[in-house]
Amino acid sequence: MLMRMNQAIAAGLRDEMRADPSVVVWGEDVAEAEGVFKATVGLHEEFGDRVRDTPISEMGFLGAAVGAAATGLRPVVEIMFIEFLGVALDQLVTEAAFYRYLSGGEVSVPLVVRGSVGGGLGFGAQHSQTLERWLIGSPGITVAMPSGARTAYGLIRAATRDDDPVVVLEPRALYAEREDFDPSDDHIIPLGTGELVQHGDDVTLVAMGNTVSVAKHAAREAAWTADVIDLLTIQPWDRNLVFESVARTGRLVVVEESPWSGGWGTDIVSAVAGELLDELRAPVVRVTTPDVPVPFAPDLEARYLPTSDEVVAQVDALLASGRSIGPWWTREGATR
Amino acid sequence: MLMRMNQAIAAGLRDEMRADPSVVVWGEDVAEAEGVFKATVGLHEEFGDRVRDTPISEMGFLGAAVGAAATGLRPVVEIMFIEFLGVALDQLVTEAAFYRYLSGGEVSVPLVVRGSVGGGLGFGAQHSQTLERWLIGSPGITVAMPSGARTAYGLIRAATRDDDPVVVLEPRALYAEREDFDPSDDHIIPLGTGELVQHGDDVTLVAMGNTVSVAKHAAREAAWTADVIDLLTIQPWDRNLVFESVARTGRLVVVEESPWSGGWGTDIVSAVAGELLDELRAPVVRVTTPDVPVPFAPDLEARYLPTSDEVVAQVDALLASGRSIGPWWTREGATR
Amino acid sequence: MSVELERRAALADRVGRLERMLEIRRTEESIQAMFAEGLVKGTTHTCQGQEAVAVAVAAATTQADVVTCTYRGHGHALALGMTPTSVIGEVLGKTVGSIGGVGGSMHLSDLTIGLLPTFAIVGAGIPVAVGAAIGRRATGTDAIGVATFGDGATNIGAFHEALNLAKVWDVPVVFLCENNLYGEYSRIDRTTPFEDLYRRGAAYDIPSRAVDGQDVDTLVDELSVEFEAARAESSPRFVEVKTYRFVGHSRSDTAPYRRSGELDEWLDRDPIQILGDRLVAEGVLSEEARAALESDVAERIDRATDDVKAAEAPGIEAMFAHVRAGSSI
Amino acid sequence: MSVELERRAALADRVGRLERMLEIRRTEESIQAMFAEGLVKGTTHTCQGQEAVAVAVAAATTQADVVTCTYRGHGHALALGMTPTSVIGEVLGKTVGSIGGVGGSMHLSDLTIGLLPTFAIVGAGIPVAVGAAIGRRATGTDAIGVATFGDGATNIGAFHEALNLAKVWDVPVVFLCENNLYGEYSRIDRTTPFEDLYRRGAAYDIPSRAVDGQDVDTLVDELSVEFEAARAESSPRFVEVKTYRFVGHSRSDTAPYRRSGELDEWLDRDPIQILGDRLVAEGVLSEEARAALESDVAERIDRATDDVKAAEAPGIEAMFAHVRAGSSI
Ligand SMILES: Cc1ncc(C[n+]2csc(CCOP(=O)(O)OP(=O)(O)O)c2C)c(N)n1
Ligand SMILES: Cc1ncc(C[n+]2csc(CCOP(=O)(O)OP(=O)(O)O)c2C)c(N)n1
Ligand SMILES: [Mg+2]
Ligand SMILES: [Mg+2]
Repeated sequence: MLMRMNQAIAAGLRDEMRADPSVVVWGEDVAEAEGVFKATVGLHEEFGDRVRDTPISEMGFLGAAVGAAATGLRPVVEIMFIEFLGVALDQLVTEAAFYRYLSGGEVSVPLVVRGSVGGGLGFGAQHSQTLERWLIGSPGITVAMPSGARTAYGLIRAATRDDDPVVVLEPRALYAEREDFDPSDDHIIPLGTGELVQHGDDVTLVAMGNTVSVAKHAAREAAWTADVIDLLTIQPWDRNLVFESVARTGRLVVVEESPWSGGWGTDIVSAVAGELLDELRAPVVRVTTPDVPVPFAPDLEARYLPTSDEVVAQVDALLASGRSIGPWWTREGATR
Repeated sequence: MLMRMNQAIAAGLRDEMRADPSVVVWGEDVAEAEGVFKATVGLHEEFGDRVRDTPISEMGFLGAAVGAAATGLRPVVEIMFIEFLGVALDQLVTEAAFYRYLSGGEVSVPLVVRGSVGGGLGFGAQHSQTLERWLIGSPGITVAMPSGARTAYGLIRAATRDDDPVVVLEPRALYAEREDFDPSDDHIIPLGTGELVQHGDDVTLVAMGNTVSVAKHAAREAAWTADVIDLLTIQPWDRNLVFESVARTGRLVVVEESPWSGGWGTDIVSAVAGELLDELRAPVVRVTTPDVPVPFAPDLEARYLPTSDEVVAQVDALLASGRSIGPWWTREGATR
Repeated sequence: MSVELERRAALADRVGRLERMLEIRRTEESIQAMFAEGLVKGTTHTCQGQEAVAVAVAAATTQADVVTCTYRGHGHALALGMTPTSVIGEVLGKTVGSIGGVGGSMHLSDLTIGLLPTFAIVGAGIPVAVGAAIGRRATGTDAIGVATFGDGATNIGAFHEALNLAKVWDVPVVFLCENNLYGEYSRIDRTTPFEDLYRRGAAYDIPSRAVDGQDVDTLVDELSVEFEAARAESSPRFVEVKTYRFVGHSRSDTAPYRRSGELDEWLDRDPIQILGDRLVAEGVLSEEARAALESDVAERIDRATDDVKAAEAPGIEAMFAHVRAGSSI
Repeated sequence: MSVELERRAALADRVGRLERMLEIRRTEESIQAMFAEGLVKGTTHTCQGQEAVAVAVAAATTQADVVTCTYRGHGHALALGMTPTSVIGEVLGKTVGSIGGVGGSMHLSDLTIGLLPTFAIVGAGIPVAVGAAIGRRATGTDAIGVATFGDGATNIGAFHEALNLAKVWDVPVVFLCENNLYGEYSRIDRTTPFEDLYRRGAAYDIPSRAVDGQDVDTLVDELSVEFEAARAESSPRFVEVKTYRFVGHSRSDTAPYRRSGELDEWLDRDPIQILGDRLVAEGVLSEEARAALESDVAERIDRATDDVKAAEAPGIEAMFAHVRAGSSI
């Protein structure tokens, strides 16, 4: 059935709530208003009090979710825009992430944090980042990011079933995107596994969230062919899938909607540089956003985000000269 | 003069406060008690109200510091243990970091955040991390980390003079370490510049904070010789210094007190893999901590932290076989 | 004197206040229309119904005072003196905008009129206003800080920490809560134990009171008393202003969640109507003059809107400037 | 019934409470001695002087209730039933410790006795207790949550957000503030507008009161009333317990910042002395029995300390276990 990503998320939550009475959904305006992004439509009506609106108190309700998760519930908490985690990060990375360890394995925290992320919609500097870097490196936390309705449904269901904290970063620009699939258990996506969504020989394009369509488009347009990997989970990420592909193509280009500094691709590039150096036929390239706040002006925001043209330009250069041309802003003379 | 690192920090703050009446120091117990780590000794006595104790309200006093910095003061705020930033991160990375941009250049935020970081002292999982990853990738924020008294003095002074937010991450284990130098303007260290602290030919060891002594010790003990770089600033980091050295040695080992996932070395490894591939004679290696909470038991904490033995083992392998042997915990069979 | 400061000065006069409230109303309407037309992406939060609060805050503060406000900041910016072109320009992402178009609707700024960059994170501006008061005082002025925020923001930690800090440090800052009864789509009774938020000031021993936000005459007087008390005693005040937004929370919100009849009750207390009627009744304004004022303002905003539409979008250099000192492309 | 639950049950008896307070006192003294000897790295926060609070909380809660406490948690853990070996073992980083030695002094945990992992971040446990009450209720029990925290923690945002949330959601949780007048090295008057912190409950319409924390008899009664009210009405309560720590904030602190005479005044209200004297006066205990109890406990803690010193340190596998489900080396 044709579904928008926000509908797929609601469907995933609905199916988990039907299957397990311990699943509850909390967040600002997720119940009566059915979510600012309409990702919880129908839940309050069907499940009543298990779906609750909260005050504007991220530290309070995220902390409460940690306590509820530690005592038998499976809370799914919505952080409307991922930046809001900046007022509540402690509860996720310093408390929830460490409970299993700091209880000698007695206490688990089956908590899901859903946060909308990314640019492209004109929300400005404080409502457009992806910020997975606040979570990567926090032991015990799984971080996933869907690329459309089907993967959102599959990841939300897997996240809700997981016995450790899972953060699902939902690209805001995809909520309204439609995809055709039939929601069912078959679509549950094991956390930590990526998908090879396009096959090719010349280069491996690793993408996630909004950049999956960018990479696919680039690979379709170009003179070369590419393996396009939708990573789906960035912590832990699918080493086998990436390594197998890069070993075959000998070239890696990571397409990230995250800054040049500290972007999620640095983990992947580092692992490849450490273990597949001999297989590499060209430098490893990252197509990222520049290290600037997300600009509002539409033309600038479009320029800020990774484009398929840039991906094509980078791969063309790798194949032509075996050298990387560097990110577009350095080519245009940006200074730090 | 022989100085402990905490004394050097107090001296740096004292010299800046004497030079500029707009410098103020705020934090929990930094005034009358002169700091939990004694890094503000003498300041309240000499500068009175310019040095203030705060309630336990990191969001409150960090936010107040942002407002004060935006209106003409140069606040230096102490976050006793860097983990406490988890209750106040918003003010630093979502507010302070964006003000210059979101005011069209009118408002600058000359704010310094000092936070104690790192392990080795038995403070346990929630008081022993470095967490630079929460800051890297936030445009506009400079992140520095001293490796001893002299560099702490030099970085604190440079940070206080900088017109943008600077975070100085102070390795807690070094507060009591002595170093001989004469505090003066000559010791101010320009932010963004590293130091080549040891010269060699076979490998470039890039270290920061606590791992600088680890890398130096390894290079002294080993059969090979190494360039040892004390990075000092991780955002922005000293590209020229690192690239020049790696281009010469052809081998890079980053020694990080940060997790395998998302550690600060991934930025450096990624840049090198993207631009110096042809110069590399061996895979790039990262010596990091494992992806686990910092354990308390002394033997475990010692094992958790990067050791010079591990650095030697890694470089030995690179020189012998040209292959990387992987981190110690994978050699011992750790599962994710 | 800059045009902004002249506009600020114009609020000394009651007719000037009426004119500014009209200007705010028309500006917000123009912005909403452009969003409806699809001319703008993203979101916007307008303040129809709360114009008197913005105008009274600007009228009761001095040029040295510093104000922090939220994403719902167009009214405050205009009241403090920012031009409609600058506000609309920023909302549309044009170079004529307050910060050149890189911010958008939630990000206006002009410290020369006392406005710090507006806050898109609920509560974030509250402690910042405390620090701004400290910063201004350090430079020898008798300035105060004014933190404006909503009812929903009183449930976030930054509110609590800021009020406590201001009290123990004796900071001359006024915490001004615009209680419009809703936080996004949730009515206050579903998120907060009681509606009289001024009561929360007692938890910090901060003198606190509630005032009506629809009558700009009384509001200017009441706020002036509180602002001057904070200024003179160098200590914080908490003022709850009872008001209401006549529109939805943001661009697309039709506010189906309102209590029935509530909107109509509040529309009867339209701040523009109240002051306009009174000025006419007092003979300060003739009906004709009032009508002329309304059409003048409407025309002015239409012109500003057209100018902005015709204005330039920022170039690539705007994306790299002001990231840190000296950054550029 | 586990030894922990038996220890918990022993608090039904007043002599059992005296014995537990003595045990807490001796355990803390033993821990401090080992830090002084340099046997342990890191830091520790002991609770001498506050023993009655820990014992009363444990005596007034049921097994299903969930308690969150802080880095100053040894007393609460012992009162809830954790053995001295488990507490001292964790402090020394041994396998016999509460979580096998990977946590240290600030990290004790045992949910079978209602103790969630103790919190090293000020205020973090307060909202967690709210959620724990919700979680327990969802499983059909009539359990309550009890958040214990200090006076300094009432200035942090998590406190504010948790109390508001508990009130609007009608959560059966008791916020129990151990007001020992100091947050680290700062006396309450320098960080907080007033000392009677129970007054802060009014900002959330939560029934609030202050009680004496040195007389365990009255304290158990008062807490029982509040706990049962929260349980029966499924609504929050705020209780400020007036107490004092007889020692410094942490291992090395000699507390030079105390008001002169303050310590002596409070030492006159030693909870162990108060209950011991009363039991003797009432003829419940003979002087001999009391002396015997004291030496028994002292011996027991000495033995536990020696056992722990002789116990094994955790192996490498402990570092990789329990990071996430199934993790190992
Ligand atoms: C920390 C944080 N949480 C949530 C939001 C999303 N949000 C934006 S406005 C708003 C409602 C604020 O209500 P109120 O404080 O009453 O101000 P009003 O919008 O009524 O002016 C919310 C929840 C945010 N911007 N920041
Ligand atoms: C968020 C945070 N800020 C600061 C600290 C450092 N710290 C540990 S205990 C403490 C004092 C807490 O005082 P109080 O709440 O009164 O509890 P007490 O120690 O008196 O039991 C401080 C500031 C911390 N652990 N967490
Ligand atoms: Mg409101
Ligand atoms: Mg205290």
